[in-house]
Order: sequence, then C-alpha cells, then structure tokens
Amino acid sequence: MKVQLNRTFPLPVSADTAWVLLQDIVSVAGCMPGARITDRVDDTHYKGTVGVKVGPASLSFRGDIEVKGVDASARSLHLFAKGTDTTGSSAASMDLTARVEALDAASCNLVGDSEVSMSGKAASFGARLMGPVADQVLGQFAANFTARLQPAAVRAAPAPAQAPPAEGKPLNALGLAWALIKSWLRSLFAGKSS
Amino acid sequence: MIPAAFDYHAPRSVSDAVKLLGQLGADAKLLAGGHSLLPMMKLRFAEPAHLIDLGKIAELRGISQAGDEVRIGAMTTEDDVLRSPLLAQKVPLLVEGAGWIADPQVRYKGTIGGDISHGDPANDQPALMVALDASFVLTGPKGERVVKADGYFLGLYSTQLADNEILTQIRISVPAAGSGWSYCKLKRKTGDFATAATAVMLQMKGKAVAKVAITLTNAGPTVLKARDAEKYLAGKALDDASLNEAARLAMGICDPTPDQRGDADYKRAMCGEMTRRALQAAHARAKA
Amino acid sequence: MGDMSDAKEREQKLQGMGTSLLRKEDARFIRGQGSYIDDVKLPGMLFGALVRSPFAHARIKGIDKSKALACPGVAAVLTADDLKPVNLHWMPTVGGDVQAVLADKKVCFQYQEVAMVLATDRYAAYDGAALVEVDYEELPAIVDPKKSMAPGAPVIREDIQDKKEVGHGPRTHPNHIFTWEAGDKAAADAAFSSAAVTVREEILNPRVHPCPLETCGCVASFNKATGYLTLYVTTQIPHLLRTVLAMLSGVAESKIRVVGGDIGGGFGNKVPVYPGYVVATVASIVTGVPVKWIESRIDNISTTGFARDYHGVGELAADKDGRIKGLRFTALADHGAFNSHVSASKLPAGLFSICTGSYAVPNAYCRVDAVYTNKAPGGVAYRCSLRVTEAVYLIERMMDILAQKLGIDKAEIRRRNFVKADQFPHTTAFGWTLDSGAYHPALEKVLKAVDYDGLRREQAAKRADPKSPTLMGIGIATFTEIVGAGPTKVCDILGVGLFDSCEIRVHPTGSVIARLGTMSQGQGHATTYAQIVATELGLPASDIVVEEGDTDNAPYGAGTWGSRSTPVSGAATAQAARKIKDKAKKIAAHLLEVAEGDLEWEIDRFKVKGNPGQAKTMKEICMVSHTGNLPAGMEQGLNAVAYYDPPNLTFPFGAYLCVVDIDRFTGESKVRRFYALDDCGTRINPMIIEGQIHGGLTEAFAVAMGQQIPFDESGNHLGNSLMDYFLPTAVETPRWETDHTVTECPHHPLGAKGVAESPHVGGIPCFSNAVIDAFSHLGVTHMDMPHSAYRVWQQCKALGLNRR
Amino acid sequence: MAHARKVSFKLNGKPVEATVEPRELLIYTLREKLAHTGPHIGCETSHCGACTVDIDNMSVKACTVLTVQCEGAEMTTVEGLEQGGTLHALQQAFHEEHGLQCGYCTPGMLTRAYRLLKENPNPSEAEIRYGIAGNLCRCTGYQNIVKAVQSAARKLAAAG
Repeated sequence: MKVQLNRTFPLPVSADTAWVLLQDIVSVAGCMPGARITDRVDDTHYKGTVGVKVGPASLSFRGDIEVKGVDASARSLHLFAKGTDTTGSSAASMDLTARVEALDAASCNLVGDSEVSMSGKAASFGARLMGPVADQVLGQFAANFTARLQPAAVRAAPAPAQAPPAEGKPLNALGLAWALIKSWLRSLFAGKSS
Repeated sequence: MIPAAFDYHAPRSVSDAVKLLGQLGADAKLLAGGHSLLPMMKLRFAEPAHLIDLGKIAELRGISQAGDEVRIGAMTTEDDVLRSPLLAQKVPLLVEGAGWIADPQVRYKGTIGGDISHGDPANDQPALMVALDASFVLTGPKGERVVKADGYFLGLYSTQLADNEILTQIRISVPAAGSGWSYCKLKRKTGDFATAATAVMLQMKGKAVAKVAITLTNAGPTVLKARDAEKYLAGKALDDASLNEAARLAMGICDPTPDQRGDADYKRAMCGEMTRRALQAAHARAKA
Repeated sequence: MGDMSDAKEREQKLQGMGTSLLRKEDARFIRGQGSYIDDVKLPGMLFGALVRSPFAHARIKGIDKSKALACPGVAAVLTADDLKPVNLHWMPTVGGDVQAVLADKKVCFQYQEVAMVLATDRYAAYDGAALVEVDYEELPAIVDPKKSMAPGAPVIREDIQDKKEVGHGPRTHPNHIFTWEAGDKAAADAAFSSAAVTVREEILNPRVHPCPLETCGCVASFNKATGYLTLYVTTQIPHLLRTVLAMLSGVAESKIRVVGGDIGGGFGNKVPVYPGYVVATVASIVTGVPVKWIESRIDNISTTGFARDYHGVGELAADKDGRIKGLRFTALADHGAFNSHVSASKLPAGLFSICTGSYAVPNAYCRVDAVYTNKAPGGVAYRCSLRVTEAVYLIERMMDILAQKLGIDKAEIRRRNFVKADQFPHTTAFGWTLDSGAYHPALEKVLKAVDYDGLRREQAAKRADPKSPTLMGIGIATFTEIVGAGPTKVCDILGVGLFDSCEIRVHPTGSVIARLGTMSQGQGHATTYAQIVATELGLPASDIVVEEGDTDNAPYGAGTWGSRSTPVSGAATAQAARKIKDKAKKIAAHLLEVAEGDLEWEIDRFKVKGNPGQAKTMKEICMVSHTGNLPAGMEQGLNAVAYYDPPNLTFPFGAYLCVVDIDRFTGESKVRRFYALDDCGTRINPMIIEGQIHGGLTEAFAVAMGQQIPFDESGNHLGNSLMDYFLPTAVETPRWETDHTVTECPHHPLGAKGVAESPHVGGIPCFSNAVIDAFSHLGVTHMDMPHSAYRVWQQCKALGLNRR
Repeated sequence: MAHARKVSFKLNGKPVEATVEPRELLIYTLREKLAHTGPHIGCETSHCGACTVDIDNMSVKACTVLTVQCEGAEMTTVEGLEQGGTLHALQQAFHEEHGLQCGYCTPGMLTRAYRLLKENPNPSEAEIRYGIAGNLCRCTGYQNIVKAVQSAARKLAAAG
C-alpha cells in the first residue's frame, strides 16, 4: 500500500523562522503525532517511535530515521523513516521532503511531499483508512509545527477542551488537533463538504 | 486471533459508567455491541487496557415517544429498531436502514449508539441520523448536553463525543405526516460495508419538493450531507432532469477512498445512482 | 406375480445403488457431535501460533525470541535454525521443488511462516507470537508473473539459484520453474495458416482460494516411549501424507498414524502438506507432548492452497462454417514462491491438455510456462481435477468468441463441433481417450427445457430498446471433465501410483464393514459406498459400515480429490464385493449341490436356474462361510481386498445454461435462471448427486462473480478476510435447476464417472459466457473474472451504457 | 495481566460455571471449558456464523462475544435442540432434505434457523434466505437448507 501526499500548509511566520525549526530534527520528529526520537546514532541517523491512533485502533512503530539531505538554499529537508509495529505484523515507511517557501516577511508555506507505504496486516486491513489517516497525520504535523512556532495560535484556536499534544503522546488522528487542522482539511475538500 | 489482555467492567448505571470512564481515562474503551471493536482487538489493532461494557445498563435500552419526539436508548439494538412498531409507524426510514445493516446475528448485538459513536464513515446510522435531523444526548461528568447529528461527525472515527462522555440517547422529531423516505444501499454481499448508500427524507408540496434531506454513507471521511443537491431541489418537481442534476450535485461532494469495492470513480457514480434511486423511492412514498 | 412384488420388496430393503438413501453421516452432524480437528484435545497439549512475515520479500537479519520466551505460558519458540539440526527446515513439495518449513534467511511471500511459538494455551501462544522480534531488510517484490522472467528481475529463490531444473526440465531464468508442452505444434500452426478464420483472446483464471468453512490444522502427538507418531489433521490424502511424513521425519511409516476425522470441507485446500503440520510434528517430537496448530481464517486465505492464477492465451482456427481446424492454448502460470502445485509427477501442468473439451479438434498444441512470484505457494485443484477448470474455461470461452466472429449462434457452434455419439471412444489430439458421451442430446434437452429460442427473442427485443435499464445475457457451457486420476501409468505422486483400494469384511450375521483409502469431506462416502456394497452383495445398506481416513485401519489409497472417489474407490469397492460374491457362489453351489453354472444371482440370493424354489440367500451364506460346511479346501470367512488401477480416466460431461440480467447503472448481475444438466454415468445416490451439484454451482458462482485474491504492488494481500473474500450467502446465491442424462462409463465396473466437480468446472465458464453475452452485440469478446458489479460497470461505462 | 473471574450462566437448561480471563471469547469457553464442541470457528471476524448460539432469545456469534458478558444468560447450543431423545423438527428436516454435507456450518445453521422459526413460524423462501444470511455454507448452495427450514416449519405448525 502506497499513498502519495503533497500538501501545502500556510504558516504565520517568516520563512527563516520556519526554516530554523525545520532543521531541528528532534523537534520536527516531535511534531509528528505520537513520534519521539529515542536516540541519535549520528548527525543524520536517529532511532525513534511513532504512534498512530485512528479511533479505537492504534499502531506504534519502532524504527530508523535518516536525514537524506538538507538544502539550505532551497530551505528543503529530505527525511526517510521506516519501522515495524510492536506486534511485528505490520511495517511502514515514509519518504518526506519538506520545504519552506517564503510568501512575505511575516508568512510562508510549509510544503510537504511524501510517500507513505504500509506492509503486513495494516496494509491488508487498513487500505480503506490509509489515505485519510496519512492526511490527518500530516495535518497534525503541520498543526504541531505551527503550535511550536506560535503557541498563541493554539490557545486562540476554538473548540476542543484538550491542550495541544505533548511530545510523544499518541493522539487521535482526528480528534485533538481537529480545530487547527479543519481549515487545512477544508482546502483538501475545497468546494466539497464541511 | 486472540485479543491482548484487558480488564472488564460492567457498570449498572450511566452515572457509574461515566465515573469509571473518568477514572480509567484514555486506557478505557466503551463496549456496546462489540462487532466493530472486538474484531479490531482480535487483530490487535486495538489494545485497550479496560473495557466498560454498557450492556448491563437497562436505562440505555428502549424506544419511546415523548410528545412529537421519538427517543431511542443508545444501547437499543439494530434488531430492536427493525422490529419496533413505533418506529415503523413514526420513523420508517430507520427501520428500512436497519434492515440493510450486516446480518441477523450482528443486528441482535449491534446497537444504534455504538454504530453512531464509532464514527466510521462506512456505518449506516450516521447518514440516517443526519437525514432525520436527529439529536444526541451526550452524558459526561458535568451532566448532559444535547448536540445535533448534523455537525456531530467530525471525520474518520472522530465525533464531538469527548473522551469522558457517553452517548446515551438519540432523539428524533417525528417527521411531518406524508413525508417520503428511503435508504438505498449498494453492497457486494450481506455483511459488507456500503459501496455507496444514500438516505433521503422528503416532503412534497403538490408536485414540488417542499423539503428534502440527502445524506451519503461511505462517500468521504465521514457522513456527507448533499446540501447543494438539497438546495437545488427545493421547489422543483422530481423529474429526470432534476433527478440527474441532484445526483450530479451529490456526486460533487463525494471523496471516496478506493478499495476492493471499487475506485473513486465508481464509488462517486454509485453515490449518484443511489441518490437518484433513494429520491425516486422517497417520492413514491411521499404524500403531498 | 407375487414373486415379482416379493423381489421388488427385497430390492427396496437393500437401499442399494439408484436409491436416494438418506445419509448415514448426518446423525452426528445434526447433533453437533462431529469430530473435527479443533475438537481434538489431548492431555498436556501445547498450542502453536505462527509468527508470519509482514513483507512479501525480505531478508531476515535476525530473530529475537527473548521477550516471547519471557511471556508467561510460553514453552518454546521454534525458528528455521531450530529445525536445521533435524534437517526439517525445508521440505520437498509434490511439485518437485522444496519449500521452507520456517523461513530460512529470507521470506518470499507475505504472511510466510517465520517462527512458531508454543505455549500452554492459545492465549499465551498469541501473546508470545506478538513478542517475537524479527529484523527484516525489505527486498523488491515481484507480483506480476509477466515480470518474473525479465532480465535482472530480483531472484526470488536464492536457495535454488543455480539449479538447472526443478523437477520438470530445464530452467531459462532464476524465476522460471518449468515449460511444459503437449500436442503437435507444427500441425497446429499449419492449420492456423490455412484456416478461413482464426480468433485469439487473452483469458485470465485469477488467483482464488477454496476457502472451506473449516480452516487447516492439526494435532501432532509423538510418544517418546513407543516412538509412535499420531497426527490428527485436516487432510484429503491421509495415506500419502503418512508417506510424506515418513520420508521427512525418518520415523518408520508403520509407526505413523494419520487420522483425518471429520473434515469441514476441503475443495482442494486440504490436499497439500503445510508448514504448520510439519512444525507441529517436529515440536511434538522434540517436546514429547501433543502440539495443536489451528490456522486462522486470515492465515488460511493468505498462505494455504490458493488455486488457478493461469494467465492464458486462447487461439482457434476454423473453416467458414465454424468447424474447428486447429487449437493453440498457452498459459503463464503464477506458482508463487515455491512450486508446491498439486500435480502428478509426469504432469506438471496437470490435465490442462483436456482443453479440446467436447469438440472434435483435429490439430492442437498447448504450452504452460510456470514462474515464481512473491506470493503464497499452493496451486491446488479447487473443486476440480488438476488444471481442468483452467482448460475448460479457455475452450468454453473461445467457442463463444469463435461463434461471435462468424455470427453463428452460440449453441449452433457447439453442435457443429461436438464429438458425435458414434465417435466414442474418441481419442483427442492430445491423446486422451474420451470414454463415452452423448453431447448433442444433452444440449438439445437443455435448450428445449429453457425455450432457448424464446430467450434469444426476448434478448433481441431488449437490445433493440435503448430505454431498457437492464442488459440480458445468455450463457452456454457444454463441458467435458476429466476425473478419476488415475491410471498409474499416467499418474503418480512422489512415486506412489494413484490407484485406490477397498477392504470388505463380512460378518457371520450378514453385516459388513468396508474400509477405503479415500477421505470424505462431506461427499457422503459412508452412504454411497454402502449402497454399492448393498447392491453387489445383496445385503442391506443399513448394516454396512464404511470407514476411511485412519491409516491404521484403512488400506492404502490416494485420497479424495479430483472426483476420484467413485471412479476409483467405487470401482475398488465393487471389485472387492465381487471377489466375495464369487466365493459365496461356490458356497451356494456346495450347499445346493449343483454346479456353479446352474446358479443365477437375484438381488440377495443365488437361485438354481429353472428351480427358483431352490436358493441360498447371501445372509445364509455369510453364516455358513464361518462354519466347517464348506467346499473342500476352502478357507473360512468372507473377506476381500481390492486395489483398483483404472484403465483410463473418466469423462463426465454436461450442458449448462445461464440467464443474467445486468443493471447497466450499477453493474450488478442478477442470475435469473441457471439450468444444469449433468451426465456422470451410473447414478448411485441421486439425492447426494444433486446436493453435490448445488454446491459446485454455488462455488462456481462465487469464483465467476466475486472471488479473487488481490495484491498491491509490494505484494501485500488486500483481501484475506471474509469481509473482502466473496463467499455468497443464501441471499446472493441463485436457485439451481438440475437435470441429467445417463451415459455409462464403459470401463468402470459400475459405469459411474464421478460428479462433484463438474458443476464447478462447467459452471464458471457458463456464468462468464452469460455476462459477456450481454455485451457481445456491442463487439465485446471477453471480460476477465470476477464479474463484480464494479468491473461490469467499468465495461458499461466504456460502452457509454451507464449514461441516462 | 487482567485477573480471571467466575462466570455463571444457563447452558441448555443446566447451570454452568467457568473461570475465564476477561478477554476469553465465548466460543472458546463453550468448546474448551464446557465441552460443547457443536458450535465451530470459521472466520473469527463474525462473518461466517459457524459459532452461532442462542443467548437470551437472540442468535449470537460466539466468536464475537466475551464470556464475561454472559453472566446470568440463558444459552442454547445445537446440543440443546434435541429434547428427551427426540430430534428437533429442524434436525430431522436437515437430514431428510439433505441440508448438510460436511456438517461444519450445520450447528450454527440449525441454531439460527431455530430462532428464525420462533420469530416467524411460517417464513417465505425470501425470508428464510434473508434470515440465514449470517451463516455461510460452502457445500450445499443453501437450496436444501431452505427446503429443510420450510419443511420443519410445516411440521412444527402441524404439531401445533
């Protein structure tokens, strides 16, 4: 099971500010829902865990993250992460290129191009959910990324009672950061529902 | 296929259940009919540390009328719905819909509340609830709140139900006399999710549509309401031209996930086809 | 007169051949007292759970058992390295290949067996399995067999990379298994070059699974003290399985007991020897306690016994009147990661060369190329004989395509090409000798029964009406099956010939026990065989007990698959009974003091010709045979064993017709009518035959309309639960109309041919022909199975039929 | 590890007790602790119905019910259909109409048909097919099962 995801998320900060955060792998990983760097092998190799929760279902993956390249001039970062779930029956990998595109002095776009692939039981049974889930995960990533840049943006955010996700805590792939993601989702379903 | 170990709780009252939910927090899952949750647990996709079984709470089961409102306890089974004379008379759409759900054994255990709370876009009740403009009673530590079905479903497995709340009751205003209804569902076989399905509630005024609700199952990350199609049909006669246009508008909001049932193209087309058929069937039943 | 009615009465009492005797086996099943594998519970039994690969192709860099071993209740964790010392980490396959029992260094298909966790109960076993940590390095997978033999394609089987052949002739690529040919290519080519008309079509028999309601499993019990191994197992071939186990384990065959018990359906799925059986057996030998392994449904569909996956190309050459001059069929066979295809040693592509069907084809050639892919192995015969469905599907589809090309009616094209009644026995271009047949009358009977001309008129009217919401299709299949493997000169498995056997013991009081080498999985053997003995020996079926499936009691036989039971074991039964009858006749002659020649047989007794008052009943003779009052030198007892090596296979046939109505807006097909006429020769129990036909047609319906095993581009299985894999319920299943003619088999002692697979083999092309016929007026010549609503809708869309 | 607990219910009229972990599924308790191997396991995802038992007047798939949920329940399995040595009309009819072959689906099929006829003593063919759609059979094609249920319905009606 492979899904391609190309998404653009507007950020309310300058391109340089965003780029600084994007280069901080540990923080970037921390923005992945339920993700955490467990140890650093060297500058470009890390070990970590990711927990994805979809309603009642949850999978947590243990694996390796490799920084394939950092291009300062293009403010672009290329990551590859792969791992197997804790029951050994599923595996996943994500090839992500994230870059920052300046809009104006105070805002920019975070552009993510990624290919997520699934193997094992998750692929056999999750096919129906995989696209949407990967979308949510990316949406949350952007939400958390923004939250780090602009804590205010989170407090200002409407609806759910819950606080913004703490690093490493697996979250409901839609529940928590919903209010924040909503606007981006709207752009996914532009002219459609919601 | 054996679930991971967990602890089991069977509270006798809603308040006890809410208390437990508060104590156990995120490690607990509510168990209703179990036909979505238990298979997930057997595959070890879900490994809750605690299950809170709502099955022993008598107050959560039953169908009654209060004024112009029908009230259904969240633990009322799909089979109860299917056999309810009250619903057959007042809300026949629910009875028709329940008949399309899974198979007899699953309907005996599966509950209307579980179907709704699960938040799976492939479940049938969300579309039926939104089409009927139902309301849900959510009970939490701070008491009850009542929310509209329309807007309750946020997305894939996500609803407005908070982690510390339980869906306890479904409230449906009895549709106006003469309303037409239909739930048209296309599936590969008994027990399968819908490839596409449409629920319609319809009121006619003479030859023209007075009021219509059109909702779609398994057409996106959650139940979809075909608002454009509804707006378009208002005041129009239901003929080939208007049916085609309504179907086209309904297809426009679909964002189905391709799977073994078909690609997005097919599923979108089937949303259109089910919409057209549901409108026709509802029209045939509506009395102006 | 009174004598006549008396004879009739006595005949009815026997409930022998031809009567619809109610099944003897029902008594336990309707009470829930069947004894299936998972019902077996032995003291101290451990439960085994398999750890399976999430990847279709990956190197195993390491396996960490520590967490699993620490799990409460877990007794042991077995991997390939643990089986190596006993040299059981690989096992030979019936396809002449070897298969990893537990993955050795790499996995070659998703869900492949990597380790087995043994624990005190199934809960601990599954907990432990989730804790075994396997370090994989994923490799590129080959899913499309057409890409298997591409230059530079990833090598799937490094273990045999340098082997020049895998059982069946030279290999041309590391992922190539064999190439098998039959017929006369030059003659066929010549026929094509000079033919008035030729047709060609690519036709797929997709990968499917037999999916019996009971999954596979076993309980292995090795007694360290006695050295005896008992294996309770879901198998259609208990005796062959025992032989394989002896070869594998080194335990003397005489010290191995295989018990089949009650089998919850087989349909081919329970013919192969699976890694689970072997690991459980080794585990029991190592631990000295019984070990149970039961497959989950997901494991069953993902890893054991798939069928088909034949990517075929059919070609016919004919004259302008549609008379066939030449046939060329080829197939690319996807055998998965190991060649464990069930086939006879000399027939790597099984009986595929039956593909000339019911038709007189002067020149024919066929070829099968088998390749490895990163998919589960298997290649079982799913309710058919080896590759017969694949062959019959091709010819029955091609007949329609030829008819279409020439504008000849699809029934007429068949009439013109049938082998005629007076041409039997008929030797085909591939060398098979069709024993007997009456194809024309069978087809005409069906066409009359359904008013074929009326149906075609209705179809024409529908086609003329642009407003018609449905498309109407009429499908015909006039198939010839090849069953009853088989003559030992043609068929053997691992060197063992495919004869079969029956041992009959008659007791003094006239009751009988018959033991056979076959294995019932629901076919009603206990009833059918008893009826054969009843008629042959003139003893009531009610007093005849049939035993199968316990290798300690039953004589050796090749088991139940390929509709072998009646053609081979049924014959053995008749012959064993006749040995007994011959002896009984001598005793009767002795008692009546006449020459044997003066005796004639009547129902249940020997009568003196011309003096009917003088007779000895079989019941009387049974007692006498256990006394001293016997002809000089004759031994006591009335027992016999017969081993039957059929002189030829048998060739059941049938004519099927199906009418479908297709919703052009959703693609849904509704089967309006299905009429099945079968000719299986002599009919032993009409009720059981009809039941077999209902079941076979239902499985054919499932295959044609919905079954397939889908994979994604990385070899992930995308349909391995009963949510996705199509098993029709009572709601989806059509009503069946059955009919028959009787053309006896000339070389079978009872004239019987076998029937259980005909409806599957003949049904599948009939459904396809019906669905495709609905589009044929628009130039459509073929649509691949399964004809799901989605796929049929795509055809409607391509033709603009879905437009309002 | 969640602690095991005692569960008691009525099985075919007799009170029974079993000590189970909360995660234990009813089908395993019946088959492995209470020696009722009539109900079978065919799919584990509640599609095939081979594990069907009757709980508190409902047909239930025992592979998707926790034993701990059954405290105080009244349960009937295929073993409970025969009364005082007399087969239930359905058991007799399945035999007479050749409504079974391998026998694996039969206990679930019978138990389901038993409840179906209690709720609808005179079902049409369509009602029977819809009513047993939660039970898969791979052998019979259902046609003789439908015949058997119809014939049992007639016998039961005649018997009053």
